[in-house]
Amino acid sequence: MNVNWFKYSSPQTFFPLAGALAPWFLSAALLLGAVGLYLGFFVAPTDAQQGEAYRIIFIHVPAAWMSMFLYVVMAFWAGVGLVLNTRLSGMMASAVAPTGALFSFIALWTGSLRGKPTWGTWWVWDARLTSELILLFLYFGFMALQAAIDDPRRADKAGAVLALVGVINVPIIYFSVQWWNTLHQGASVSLKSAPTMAATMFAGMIVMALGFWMYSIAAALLRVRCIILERERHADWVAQYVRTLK
Amino acid sequence: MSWGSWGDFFAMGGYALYVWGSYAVTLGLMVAEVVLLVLRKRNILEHLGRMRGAARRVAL
Amino acid sequence: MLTALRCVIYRDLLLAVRRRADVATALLFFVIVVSLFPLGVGPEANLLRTIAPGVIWVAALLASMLSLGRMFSADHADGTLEQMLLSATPLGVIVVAKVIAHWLVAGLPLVLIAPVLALQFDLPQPLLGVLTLSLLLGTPVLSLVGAIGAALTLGLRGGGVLVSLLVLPLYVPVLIIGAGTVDMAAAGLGVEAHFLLLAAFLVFAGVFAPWAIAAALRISAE
Amino acid sequence: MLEIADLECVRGGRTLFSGLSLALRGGELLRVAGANGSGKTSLLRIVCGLLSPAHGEVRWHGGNIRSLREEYWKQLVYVGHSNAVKDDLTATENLVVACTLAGMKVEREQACTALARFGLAGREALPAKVLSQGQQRRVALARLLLSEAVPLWVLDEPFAALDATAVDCVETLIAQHVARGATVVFTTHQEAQIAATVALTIDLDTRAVSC
Repeated sequence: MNVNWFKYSSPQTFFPLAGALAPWFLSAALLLGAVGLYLGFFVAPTDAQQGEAYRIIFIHVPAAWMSMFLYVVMAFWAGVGLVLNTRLSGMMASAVAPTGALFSFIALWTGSLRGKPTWGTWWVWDARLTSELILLFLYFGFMALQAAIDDPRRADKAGAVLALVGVINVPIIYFSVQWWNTLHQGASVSLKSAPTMAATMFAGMIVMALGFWMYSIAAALLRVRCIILERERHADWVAQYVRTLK
Repeated sequence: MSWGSWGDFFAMGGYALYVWGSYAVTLGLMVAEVVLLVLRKRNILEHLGRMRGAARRVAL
Repeated sequence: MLTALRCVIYRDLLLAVRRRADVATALLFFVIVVSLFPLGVGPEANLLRTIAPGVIWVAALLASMLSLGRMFSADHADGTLEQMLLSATPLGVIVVAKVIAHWLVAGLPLVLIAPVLALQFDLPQPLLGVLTLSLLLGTPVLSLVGAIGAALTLGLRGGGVLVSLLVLPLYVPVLIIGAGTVDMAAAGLGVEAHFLLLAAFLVFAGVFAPWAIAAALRISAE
Repeated sequence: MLEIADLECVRGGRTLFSGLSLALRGGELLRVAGANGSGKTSLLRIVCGLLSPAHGEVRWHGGNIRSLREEYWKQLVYVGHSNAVKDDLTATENLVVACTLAGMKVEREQACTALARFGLAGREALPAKVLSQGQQRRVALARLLLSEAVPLWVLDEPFAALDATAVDCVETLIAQHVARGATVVFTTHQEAQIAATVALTIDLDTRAVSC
């Protein structure tokens, strides 16, 4: 049974597929989220030093993972779009970017809220938080560039070059910020996750991360459908699709 | 980890503001994103419907 | 190959000399921004000494970014960029030539004047050499990475602000290591590691940036 | 030998032309005609490799130009709508730079004689911004005098902004070049009398190819 994957590479055939898959991923996200929250709140013990405040890590750490993972996914689709010159890959890259930016912002928000009870300040120049902030700027740069270019094809290609240059720089930024943090502050102030990682805590985070992943796929599929409709509005299959809805 | 009562659960050991603050914002943003996407799709379809309607009127 | 490289550098320098005002803007901007900080932060010598590297590096970053917009936009406007895209020599070589020309116009003057400004901040004598060398290694990377942003935003409205949004996050590693070099020297620690790292950034950017700039130019000129 | 196979060009969501196929051997002249906005300039830019077509490909001596790249551009001279002339450089400097980029070794004297033959005697050392639009167009076209060895010329509206004598000069230049066995593709709105053994005209509106 050789499924011709390229059948789905054209926006027209991918559109219904995305529509069918999105609800499944959304429900998977809800399910995993519920399990994760249960693990996080009702199974994981209270942390010795940070009391209950540490429970924020159940969304802070997965959100940080997702923001970096989605940037790599975005760069992957951008690279595929640049090499294979397929329109759909470019659309997928622009579909993933806003969700990645959202998770990056969530990671920053929860990170600062977690820093307040433990270190008394809303913003801690911790290595991971700082590189998360720069990652958010990279996302904004990508989205601003795509918004500034009218011609969708050029927007995809230009965004692709920026995403590829960005993805090469993310590790460099991460390590230079890491080095910068140790130089100026020493390793005392850092949002390491709770030192004694009880098994249930770790399980809670993994499940929440999977839930976030399902959510990101669902959001990307929903957004790519909108992008396909916007870009293919002149195509006759779109007119036909609109007619069937009426 | 059994909470004494629902009251203790929501108090979250005195860190209610921080824990529920971050969970509420996270959940809010994610739900907002999905809702915005659904609205965006509906707007596009309406717009396309109007465009097609206008085109058909011109053609008649 | 080399004749084309020399020709483009010669052409750009010739243009820069004939439009001396543009050359001065990057330099004057750098001097003004650096001189503003003591007014804002206060003339207290110890404080100025500690913030001197960071201030000078950030000012160098902004100054070189200021002149990025003009790197390709003039050629794009009068059609010479198309001729470069259709030239017999690979586009990467021409792009390197343009970046070198931009660095000579907007990067080197900053490096030369930085020690003078550092005196304003009462930076001790041995640190001046370290600062100048770190800028010497860092500013070419700023030009290379900045050129990617300039090529991507070619011909876009509001390009100036957009370039800064695209390029500043990519400048962060150079800024950290560059400014950090002087702090390490101030603390009396060895700085060889940081110069090697800056040199590594330069080589890394020198290898990857031309490809990205050439690709971006082909996309933008379409 | 220039081949265009099933070319399709889409600009701003609209398909300008599609299914365009054509073969041009050495010594043939192709004039691209069509109303404004019919895609003449886009076709020329696709032929040069500046613009990537939505469909189809352009082959030079059998090889796709996207893989030939510099090999193909070495054998091509493109004069577009814009004169590719820097205002601050003198006419001679502009010409020397243009030829060096195209891979030709050109001395300053050769450039001066070429400019003189094109009616710019005495104005070689003037910065281009002082010259009139017609004179700047002549500076751009003077390059053709120095690129007789280049087998493919792609000229977009070469006669625009030129006076009668300059038009004749360019027409004879093209005729000589085609006679030498080179290929010339150009667009113009004026009627051009260029003597050539094979002179094709393709009209993008009707997509008819006529001799």
